[in-house]
Parts: sequence; C-alpha cells; structure tokens
Amino acid sequence: MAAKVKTAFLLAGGCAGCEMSVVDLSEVLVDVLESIEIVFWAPTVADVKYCDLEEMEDNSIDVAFVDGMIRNTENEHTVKVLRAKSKVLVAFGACATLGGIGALGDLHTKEELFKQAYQDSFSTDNPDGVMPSPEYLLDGKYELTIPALLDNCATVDQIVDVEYYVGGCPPHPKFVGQILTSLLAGELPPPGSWITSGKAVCDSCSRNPVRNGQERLPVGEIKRTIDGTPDPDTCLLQQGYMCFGPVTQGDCEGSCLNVNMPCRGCGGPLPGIKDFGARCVSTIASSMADDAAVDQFIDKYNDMAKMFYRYAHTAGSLNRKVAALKDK
Amino acid sequence: MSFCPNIVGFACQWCTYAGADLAGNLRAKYPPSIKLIKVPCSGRVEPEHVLEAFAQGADGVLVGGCHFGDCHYKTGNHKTSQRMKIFAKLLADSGFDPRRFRLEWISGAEGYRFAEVVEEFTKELQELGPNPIKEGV
Amino acid sequence: MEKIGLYLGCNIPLKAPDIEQSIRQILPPLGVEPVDLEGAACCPAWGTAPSFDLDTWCAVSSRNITLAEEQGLDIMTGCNSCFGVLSEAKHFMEDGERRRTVNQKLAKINRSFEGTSDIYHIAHVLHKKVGMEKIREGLKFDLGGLKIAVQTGCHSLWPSDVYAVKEENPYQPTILKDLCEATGAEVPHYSRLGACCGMGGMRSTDMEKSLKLFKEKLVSIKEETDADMIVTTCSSCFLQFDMSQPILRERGEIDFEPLPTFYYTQLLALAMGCDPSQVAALSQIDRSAIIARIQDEQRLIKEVA
Amino acid sequence: MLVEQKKIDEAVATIIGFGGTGILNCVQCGACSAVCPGVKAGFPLLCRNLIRSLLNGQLEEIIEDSSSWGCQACNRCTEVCPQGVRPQEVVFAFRRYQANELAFSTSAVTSQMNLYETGHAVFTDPKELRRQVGLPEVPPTSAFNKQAQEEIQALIDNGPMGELGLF
Amino acid sequence: MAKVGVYVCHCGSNIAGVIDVSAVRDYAETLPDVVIARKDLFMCSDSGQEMVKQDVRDGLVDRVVVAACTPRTHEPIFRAAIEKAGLNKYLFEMANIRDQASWVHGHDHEGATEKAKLVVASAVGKARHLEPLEDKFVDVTDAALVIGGGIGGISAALELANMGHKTFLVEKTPSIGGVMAQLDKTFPTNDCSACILTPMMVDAYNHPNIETLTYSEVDDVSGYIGNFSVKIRRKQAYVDWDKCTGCGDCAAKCPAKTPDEFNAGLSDRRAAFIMFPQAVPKKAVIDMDACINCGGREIGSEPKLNKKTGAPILAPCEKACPADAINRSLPLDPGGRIKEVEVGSIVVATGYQVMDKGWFKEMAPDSPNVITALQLERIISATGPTEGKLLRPSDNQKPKTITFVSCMGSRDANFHTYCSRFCCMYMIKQARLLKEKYPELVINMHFIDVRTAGKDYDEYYTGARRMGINFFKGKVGGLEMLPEDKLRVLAYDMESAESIEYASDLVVLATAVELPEDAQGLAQKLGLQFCGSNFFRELHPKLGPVETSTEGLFLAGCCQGPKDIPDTVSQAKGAAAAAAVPLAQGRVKIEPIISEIIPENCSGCGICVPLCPYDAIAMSEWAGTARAAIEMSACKGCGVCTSACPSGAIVLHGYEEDQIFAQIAALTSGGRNHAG
Repeated sequence: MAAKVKTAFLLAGGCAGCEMSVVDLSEVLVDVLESIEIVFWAPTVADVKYCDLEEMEDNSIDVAFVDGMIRNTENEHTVKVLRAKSKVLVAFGACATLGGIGALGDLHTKEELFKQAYQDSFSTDNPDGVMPSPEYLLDGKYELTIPALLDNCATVDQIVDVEYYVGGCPPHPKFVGQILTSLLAGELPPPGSWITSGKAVCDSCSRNPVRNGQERLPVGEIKRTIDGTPDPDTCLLQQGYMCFGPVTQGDCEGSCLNVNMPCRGCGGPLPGIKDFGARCVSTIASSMADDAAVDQFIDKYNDMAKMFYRYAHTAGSLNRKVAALKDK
Repeated sequence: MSFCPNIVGFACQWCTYAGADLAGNLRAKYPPSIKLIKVPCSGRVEPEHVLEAFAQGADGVLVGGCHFGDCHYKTGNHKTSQRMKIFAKLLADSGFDPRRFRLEWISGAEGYRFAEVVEEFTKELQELGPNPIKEGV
Repeated sequence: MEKIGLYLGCNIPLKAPDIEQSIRQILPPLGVEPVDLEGAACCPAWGTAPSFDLDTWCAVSSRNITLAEEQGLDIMTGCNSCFGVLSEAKHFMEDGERRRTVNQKLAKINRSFEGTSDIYHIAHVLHKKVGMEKIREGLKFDLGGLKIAVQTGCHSLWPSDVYAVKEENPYQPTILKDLCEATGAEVPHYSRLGACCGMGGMRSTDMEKSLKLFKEKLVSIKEETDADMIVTTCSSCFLQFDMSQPILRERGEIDFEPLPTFYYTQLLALAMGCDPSQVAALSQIDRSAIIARIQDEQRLIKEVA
Repeated sequence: MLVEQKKIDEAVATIIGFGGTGILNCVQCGACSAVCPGVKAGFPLLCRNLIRSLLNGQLEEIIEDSSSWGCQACNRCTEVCPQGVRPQEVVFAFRRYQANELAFSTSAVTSQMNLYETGHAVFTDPKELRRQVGLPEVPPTSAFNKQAQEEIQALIDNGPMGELGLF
Repeated sequence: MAKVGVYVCHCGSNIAGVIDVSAVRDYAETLPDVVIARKDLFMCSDSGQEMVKQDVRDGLVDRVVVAACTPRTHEPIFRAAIEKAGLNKYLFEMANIRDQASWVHGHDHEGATEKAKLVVASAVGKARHLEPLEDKFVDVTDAALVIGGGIGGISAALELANMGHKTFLVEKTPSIGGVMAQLDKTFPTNDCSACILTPMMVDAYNHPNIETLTYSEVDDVSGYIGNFSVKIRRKQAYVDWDKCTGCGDCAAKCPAKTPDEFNAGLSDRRAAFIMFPQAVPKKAVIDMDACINCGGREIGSEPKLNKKTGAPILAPCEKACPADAINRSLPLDPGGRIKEVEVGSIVVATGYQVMDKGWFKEMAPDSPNVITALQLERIISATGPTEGKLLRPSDNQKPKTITFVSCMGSRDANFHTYCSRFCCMYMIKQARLLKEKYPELVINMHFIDVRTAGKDYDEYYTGARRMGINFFKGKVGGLEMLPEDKLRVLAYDMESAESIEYASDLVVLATAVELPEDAQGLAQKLGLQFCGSNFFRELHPKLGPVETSTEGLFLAGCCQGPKDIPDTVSQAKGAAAAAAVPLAQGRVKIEPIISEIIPENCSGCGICVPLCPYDAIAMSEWAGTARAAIEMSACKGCGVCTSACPSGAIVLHGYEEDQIFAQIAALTSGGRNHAG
C-alpha cells in the first residue's frame, strides 16, 4: 500500500465554513481517509498545537489547505510556518483566495471596527468601553497576549506562495470531493492555477436563456432581492435581480440560484480575469438597457464596493493599496 | 510648487483621439500631462484598465468617447456611459477619489475642447495632489 | 400673503412718490406684501459706478441684493433701470472669480452676496405671480373703451439672457399689454412699440438727440393708435413722456395735446378705486380729465360696488 | 490713419481689461448699429463704429468723444449680435477707460457726488412731495440713513472710483 | 522574443523644434526588446521608409514603432512599407508625438520630451505583444443605393447606372427632383430650373439600371462594404401606382386642404395630390394626415350603400379616378411595405432644409410679408401659387419696395456659425429676375458682405449693381410691423456709418441651410457622424470629401455641407465614382482588426449577443454546448463585447488585453512630477 498523503488543514481568519464543507463530504471523506493522513487540522478539528506544527520538518506535509483570510498576527505567523512545512499549499475558499466577506472590514478604519464590535453592536454590554489590547497583565503577574489585528486584511498569496486556489464560500462539498480525488490521482493543473471547471455559473444554470435557445434581453428594470418573488425558471439577471452568475466560477453548480437567490460571486473570477469587481461592473452594466436602468441600479444598491467586491475585496487590484492609506 | 500630474487617457479613435489630433492642428496649448491610448471605441475600455492605471500610480484617468448619437459603432458610447457611471461609484465607495477619473464626450471637431478638458483636469489634479497610493505602497 | 422685497431705487421714492404710493396700495389687496429693504441705495445707475468700474458696480448692486437675501426674500423693482442693473450685476456675479473679489469688498461692510434672491420687475410680479384673473377681480372700474399705448422700456427686454423672467419675444413684448388689457382697456399695436424713448444717458448727454428719438416714437403712437393715454412700466420712460411732450408742444414740433402718461401701478390703482391725490398726483401733463374718465361712475363694476 | 499693431494690441487689451471681453469676436457686420438708438440719434462712435475705431488702435484719438455717454445701456446690440460680442460691454469698457482718464463731462460729476453722499445718484429732497401723497417724509432708503451711506462710501472708496479724487 | 525597431521622426522642425528627438531615441534604446532606435528628418519620406525597410529585410527587426505624427493619417503608409519589406503589416505601431505632443506643448519643451518618451514606451510595450494578422476578403454585391432624389442623388444614380451598376434611387417624397425642382431659375446663367432638371429626372426614372423608389425611406441598414442589406419602407400611397396615370382627377375632386410643402406653405394642396406638375413619377398620393374621410368612411371600410339604389356611395377620390387606382375599401397597411435590397455601396444625398423664419424673433416673423427666399422662389415660379406674378402674401398686391436680408441664422453663433454659401448668389439671382421683369421695383439688398466665389459669379453680381439694384453693406438688425402690413427695416450702412430706416412692402430672409430634422435618425441607421457644423462628416475635409468613416458609404451634396448646384453635381459624380470602385473590383478587403471568440473560454452566458450593434454575435453549437460566435464579416471591431465578456473569452485583434496592459504599464512607468 502506497504511503498515505500527509495532509494539513489550517483555519486562518475565517468562519470554518470551508471545513464544514470538507466534513460534509460524509461517506466520501471516509473513503478519502483511506488514502490520506491528517497530520494537522487546527484550530478546529484535531487536538494539535501550533508548536507541534512548528516542530515538523520542512516540506514534510504533502498538501496543506488554508481557509480564511490573513487578518491577525496569529494567522500571519501560522500560515508562514505551514508554508515552510508543506510541499503544496492550497488557498481554500473565498477568504483565502480573495479576501471574503471579512475583507470588507478594510473599507473601515480599525477604530470603527473595534467600536462597532466591542461597543456599538446591539448585543454588546461594555459600559466601560473596554477594548481588547494585545498585551494584558492579569492580577499584576500573568502576562497575557492575544493576536493583534493587522492593519489590513490579506489573501493567503499576499503573504506566502500558493500553488493552488479553490473558490467558494464555502466550496461546494461535491466540488471539494472532486478536488481531493484529483489531488490523490495527481491530476493537477500547473502551479498557480485555480482548481476549477473554468466555466461560469451560467454554464450550469438551467435558467440561462441562451442555453434554452432564447434571446438574452437588456435589463430595463432593476430589482433587489426583496422586491417580489423571482420567477424560478427565468434568468434572474433577465428579471432584474442582479445576479453575478456570468462573472463567477460555477463549480457550485448554481447552489444559490437553485434556491432562487442571485449569485454574489463567491466562486471568484473566471480564469484570466484580473479584478472580479471591475469585470463584474463591466458585465452587469453592459447587460442593462440604458442609463435610466443604471441610475435605478445605483439608487437601489447604494454601496458599490460591498456589492461588487463582496467576496473579492482584498484581491481587487486597487483595494489593498487604498486600504493601506485609510488609517493615515 | 505644483506638479505635473500623469494622466492616462483612453481615447476612441473616431472622436476624442481625432479631437486631440485636431487640437494639434489648431496648435491649442495644453499641459503635457495626458498621454493617450488609442482604442477603436470607448466601449473597448474596461474598468480594469482604469483600475490598473490607478494601481500603477496614474494621477488621473480620462476616458474619451463620442457624443451620444455620434458613435461610429452606433451605441458603443452608451455602453461606456453605463459601465463608467457604475464604475465611478465603485471607485468612490472603495475609498478612491472619483475626481481622478473622468469620462468625457469630445468629438473629432472639438479640438479646443479637448485642450480645455485636459487643462481643467490637470488643474484639478494639481489641487488634489499626486495619487496617494504611489507613496502609500 | 406672499412677501417680496420692495426695492425703490431713486426716482420713485424721491421724485415720483405717488408711484411708490400706488405700489404700496395695490399690492396687499392682490395678495402680495411688499417688505421695505431698509437702507437700500441706488442700483447704481448706469452713469455712475457701472461707467467707472465693474467690481464697484457689482459691489453696490450686490449690497442692495443682500438686503433682500438677509430676509430670505426675492427683490421687486419698479424701475426698469434698476431691474436691468441689478439683473446684469447678478449675471456678472455668476463668475466665481468676480464673486470672490466682490465678496472681499462686501466683507469690509460685513456683508456677503450669496445669489439666493431672484430679481423681478413689478410687472413680472403682477403678471406671473398675481395673474390676470386676480387683477380683474380687484377692479372697481372697468376701463373698456379706453385706448392705451404701452411703453415697456428697454431694461426688462434686453439682453434676454440675464433676466430671470423674460418675454417670449422681446421684440413683441406682451406682459404690459396683458396687464393693461386686464383693466378692460384696448391696447393697439404701433410700429415703434419696441423703440427707445430717448431717456437716460442720451438725454443727459445730448438733449436734442434724445428729443429727436422721442418725437419719432410719440408720433408713431399718435398717428397709429390715437391713444387716450400712455402707460409704462419704466419710471424713466414715465419721466420722459411726462417732461418732454410739453417741450415738443411748446416748440410747436407736435400739433396735438400731450398724451397723459401713467406708470402702470398708477393706472391699476385708479382702476381699483384708489385716491388720485395719493396715487397719481404728480405730473407735468394735466391728467385730471383722463382720471375723471377712468373713475367715472358709469365704469363702476357692480359686484365690487 | 496709420495702422500700428502696437496701438491695436494696446487698445484691445485696454478694452478687455475694462470688461469688453468680446471685442475680438466682432466681425463688423453692423447689426448692433442697425438697432442702436444712439447710432440712430446720431452719436458717431457707438457699437460697430466704436469697435472699428478700437480695432484700428484709435484709443487715444477718440478719448474725448462723448458718444459712449449717449449709450442708453439698452443692450439691443447684445441681443442681436450674432457673434456674442456684447457690444454694450465694449461701449461701457470704453466709457470706463474715459472715466479713469477723467475724460467725461463735468455734469456727470454731480451724480457721482450724490451717490457717494446720499447713496442715490438722483437726489432731491423728497419730504414735501412724499407728505403730499400721504407717505412718510423719509423713504426707507439710504437717503437719510447714515449707516447705509457709510457702507456705500466704503464700497466706493475701496476701488478705482475712490482713487479718482472726486470725493 | 520580439525585436523592436524604433524610428523617431523630426518632421522637419515640427517635432524637433519642440521635442529633443535625440533624447527620445536614446530613451527608446533602453526599452525592453528594443534592438534598434534610429531617427530621421522625415520618416515618411522615401529615404525614411527605406531605412525601416532595410532593417526589416536585414532581419534586424520584426516589430516596428514609428514615433511621428498621427496614425490616423500615416499608419497606412508605414504599414504598406513594412509589408513591402516582407513583414506582416500589423506588426507596426505608431507613437503620436507631433499632433498630440510637439504641436500642443510648444510652451514646455522638457515636458513635451518627457511625454514623448512615455508615448514611445507605450507604443513599444504594445508592439512587443503584437501578433501577425491576415487581411480577409469578401465578395461584393454589384449594386448601389442612392439615398435622396434631388439633383445630387439623381446625378450620382445616373453616373453609377451609366457605369453599368444596378442602382436603387430612394426618395422620401412622391417625386424625385428635390429642392431644385422648387426653383424658378438658376444662377449665374438664369437657366430655367425645370428645363434642365426635368429631362434628368426622366432619364433617371427610365434608365434600365436604375430602380427609382419614391415615397420611400430607408428603414434599416446592416452589413458592411460590399454587402449591405437595406430595408426600404415604401410608404403607403393609398393609390395603386400600377394603375395611376397621373391625371390628377382625384386631386381635383378632393375637398380636404393642407399647406402645400412644394409651395413652401404659401398655398394649399389637397389630401389627394400630385406633388407638382412635372413630378417623376407622376403619381397621386393620398395624405392620410390631411384626409377628412369623406362621409365618415375610414380607409379600409366598406362604402355605405345608397338607400334607394343600393349602389355603394364612393368617396370623391375613388369616384373621380378613371383608372380605378383608388379603392378605399382595401385594408391597406398604413406602414406601407418593406422592400429589402442588397447593395455593395451607398451614396447619401439627402440634401438640406432652410431654417424657418419663426427662429428670428427680431424679424417680425408674424407678418405674412416676411418670407423666406425659398418662398419667394415659389412666388416667382410659373408653377407657384401666383403663377409667377410677384404678389405679396398679405393682400396679393404687387409690392413696390422689396428688401433682401442675408445671413439669417448663418454666420451667427446663436444658430449656425458657418456661411450657407449660396444665399448671396440666389438673392442676387432673385433680385435680378425681379428687376428684369419689374424695372420700377425698388430692391434693397443688405449683406454683411457679398460672397460670390464661383465661375462667372462676381460678374453676375456686378451686373446686378448696374441694373439699379441697391446694395447695402451691414446686417439688418430688425423689422417693425407698420400699418398696411408694411415693414420698417432697421438697417445700417457701413460705408456711411449711419443707420437706415425705411418702409418695405415685402421682406425676404435668406435663412440658413441646415440638415433636415430626420437626418439624425438616418445617421443612426447608417452610422454616419456629424461635423462641427452639424452636417454629415466626410472622412477627410480635403483628401476624403466624398468618403465617410464607414467604408462603402459616400456623401454627395448639401448633406455634407452647403453647396450650390454645380458643386453638388460635381460631388455627386465624385461620390458615384468612389462608390463604383468596390463594385468594379468585385471583392473588398476586411481589416482583421475585429473580435474573435475563443470558444474554449466561453461560458455561454450570452451577455455579448445583444451588445453587438451589428448583430454579428450569435450562439452556436460548439463541442456539444452553446457558445457565442462572431460573424467575421459583420464585425466592425469596436470591442464593446470584449470589454463586457465576463470570461475574457473575446479577443479584439489589434487591441488585445495584454497589449493595452503593456501600454498602461509603460505610461505609468516613469511619470515625472515636475514643477508645472
């Protein structure tokens, strides 16, 4: 029996949803575990410590998956360590590849974020306005440290080299299964690639009008998802619901569309596209009938950055540079 | 001391690029801030192109096309208008000063107007100062 | 009641206060409350600051306008010259550079021009804001059968690009015609309707040239309309018609009796039943006969009476 | 008449400086003069003819001509001008040039004095007349209002008019 | 790896007088992949071109960048040069350092030089990514379309037809002839307009190669040079033209009146009408906007029956027609019918209109005795409302004094800044014709100046002076309405520097020439652009006066700018000759600067399909799935689809993504921030 593939999972600044997707493989996972050996899965699943990872030999891990963006000093440190220990590093899911939802925090200053999180939010009870500080001396003798928030969010590849990318928030379990299978089979694209079908959501969407031999018509009236109930058989974009399916990698097989919700782009841009948000603007604006529709759109969707960079803010060509300026 | 901003201009070959050539024929003076990239139609300009120019440190970006009704390709400029309207808002909402980005309709007959637009845009950029991300990164 | 800043100028309060009185008496019944602009000065007249320095002109005009701005009111003038000067100054003040310079001057007297007040002629207020219907309702006497030659005057017509309210065709002005017709009177066309009366800089520079022009206009009125009176909305034109007809008559240059002349609000005040000794008291030409015809009992409108 | 470029440039610059900014747009079509009451009355140097003289560089030669003061400021010329010259502004610019060289009739001084002292270019004591028609003797204007008069004086003093030594 | 050669032009002192050409050359040498950088006094000269060709032949360079003037004029020259030397001509890029640098930055030599460096770097950046492209050829439909049936359109159509090409002549009114048919006589020969025009109209109509489609409009044009598909809407005439003999009996019986356009509104015509006596084709039309539906019977409904006899009660027009060409019971489509034709080239000769007098508020437009010159033309024409007698509209009396006013709306920044070019001449013509016929008539003409540039024109003008016609230099300022419908003319005499006033019985305004309102729609359909004067824009004012920026589309006559009849005919024949070239060649070249879809990358979203202004994109089956594809011959290379494609699957050759990004990188590489 061939040696098992040594595999690691690291959750950086994320929600662990991507790991849920791995677990959602259920029986498939059992089969896969025949072939792989989990050497590290922290902080979520396995009882291992960071120091265990640090003690491993360099390049001793065959494949490491990182999910979540790099948000604090802990993420930054551990991902660097993991990189050194791993032959192949996979940025796994929307946060790791593009920044994810959490990256939208970069549109605000750190002070605003702290104030909102520790003071102003509805469920917070913090009458003294205590803010977390990286170092704290408890009872005058216990020196406690917590990781410090970085100035800006980063994708994994902005910190360390990455061999492969997998999109999705989270990646669809079925797709995760395919990836693991192809990994084990050694059927990998050239390093630097996304592991993807390379096709947009529209390609697998049953509502795509041109797949049904119909014409795609310009969008005249713009709707938000709260405006009425979309017809479940007609293209959402065509109905005026701003769906990013044309612009987004469709390895999810249109999960959201199947429950009548428009795509918001978690799969990331199609291969060769430099900036998800900008390309999305170009495509979506082009699909509108006229300037009046554009005005209506701007009127209804008030924050374009959070609209078009919902999952891809940090990877945007300008955003990280702008974010770096915001506290100055 | 004012600086000479670096403006990357995308100009459709039928109108704005021709207008810039006419400015030359008329010897209309304007600052050497702008450098044009010729495109067949303003509809060829992608928001990515504009973003890239800013990311690379351009102080201003101008996209120039034909007036409505004047597009050599009938409706290309309408699509430009739609895209750039949303894109300008995206820039603003992303925290980048949208005044650094201009969309102008300048016909091939408007040589003086081309010069005026560059003059005015240059002046505005001088007031805004250099693209902050140049120093920021 | 709609409030509006009453800008008097020079001629009306100092030389023709009966016009001022007529304005003050007719407006409230028509639903407009004139508010005094305390301390208002000359607009300044064309021959003063405008002839010396653009910025000083704009500064003096702007000061007058700020008196209304401070009260949140629009301005109404009774004098065409004032209307022209203030409107043009406001037009000049649209230039940012000039506005900065002039506001620096105004800062020295603790004022600042904001451009928030619109400038109206009283004819515009009566025509657009009050309206013909309301004017007709306010009449005590119907002037049917009387023939009026109208004189709009230059400074509310040209240049049409500086005025907030303008005639549809400045060469065929109709605002004053409509206002006069609202009293029931007849307003025939005459060929020199748009011609200059010769008042103003011309009269002070060369009286003979001014009279030459005036005579042409007057003859056109007499021969083409045989009007009972002349009605104007320009206080300068009013003075020319009232002062120069007797001169021409005395010199024998015209062979008809001078035509009585009214400022429009005087006519309207008379038609509304106001006391002539207050609203139409001052003139060179004797107007008693025509006033008697206007306020003839047979003209009384029943509903009002 | 000698045509000298230097004189032409100087005349044009002077007129533009005094507010006649459209002078170089003039194509000498004569429409302004066709409607000008002053031209009709016989003032020789108004509208098209004044602009012609200025474009010939005859600024100093015509400084004593009183035509510009016969301008009614009626702006008929501006309305008909097909080239956006605003001829009245040229006439007034020339007037301003004359005034700043003190080349104007002494009779014009009275109204400047009136304006400076009372805030009214035309001033006669109105009390009698006002009483007669039932109005308060003192109008609500600057006529007898010290503060208003001081404001006007400040505005005039703080400009070229104040430097002419009239007041 | 690319071997880029950079060639910097001095353009005499045009460039070198401002830009440090040596510094630009030195800089170019430092750019990546640049193997040679040279300069020359005139790169476009034989020796300059030879320098490039030699480097290509020697194998030293395989990409060429010329830094000189604008590619809009000189790119073809250099492309041809490198092609002759054996290099694919699309491996060429120009850096515009004259029109867009030295000519506009003469006040800042240093700034201009720095800019030139970046512009060269941009061109080099693009050149490094250029790929060879191949020209494509398509066959041509041997037929032409001429739009507009005035003297320009007729001349062009006859020319094309005589060269042997099938020609469709489309005219929107019921007859060809245009404005010239409305004229009485023509300057400077005083030929009768109808006498010289009518034979040409008949020739055109009867020509075996010409198919004349009157009362028709172009509804839609698609395609490209050599292969245009044109939809022509034949408007509903409500008269069967196959049967109509042009007798005019229907018009004689029709009770409905409406202003007669042919008489410039001076008289009425009937709802059923023949446009004018010499109309070609001479066919009747029922104008449904004016028709009063006699007896309350709408078109397309059966007639009522006479209660006594039971016979149908026909409308007067129906009853009058001896040829049975009018049948109001037929449910005729008000939209007319569409005829589709295929042509290889198109000549646009849609002509002009004159401005309405209502625009000129100072000219007493309400007076009936203020008329446009075209109206006077109808008054003095024998076929006009007064049968050629000079009678003024208000009272049908003969005027004693008549005034001509030039430049109404022309040479006027409020309306049109251009000179309408032929008004001076036609005013003089009208004055001469009137003075010949009525020597006692006082004729006063007011001009800013008299413009008579043309063969025998000035003699025509000086002759008019000798005839006793009065000329005044000075623009009329206004008109005042006098009693008896006379007009007081407020004018000026520049010579005496005095104003002029007099009473005139009739005033004629020479109102400006402009494009008709419907030109905007036609321009959209054809892809025509407008020039600063708001006429259709030619390719080049000097070197391409009949061509447009759309290949295969040509201009003739006043739609391109005001012209008199001789110039219109000349240009029409020129346009016809140019339009015949592709037809004679039999095939045309298609530049490969067009878009292409890489099906492997396409996701089949279909976003691009409705974006194409030329309907060149359609979904098609590829590897078992729906993918977009571009019809190469219909694509015009705008790149609108390329920028929208969410998959980056569309490549616009010549403006590819990596090329543009290379240009952006170059332009932002060394941007100096110098004191301004």
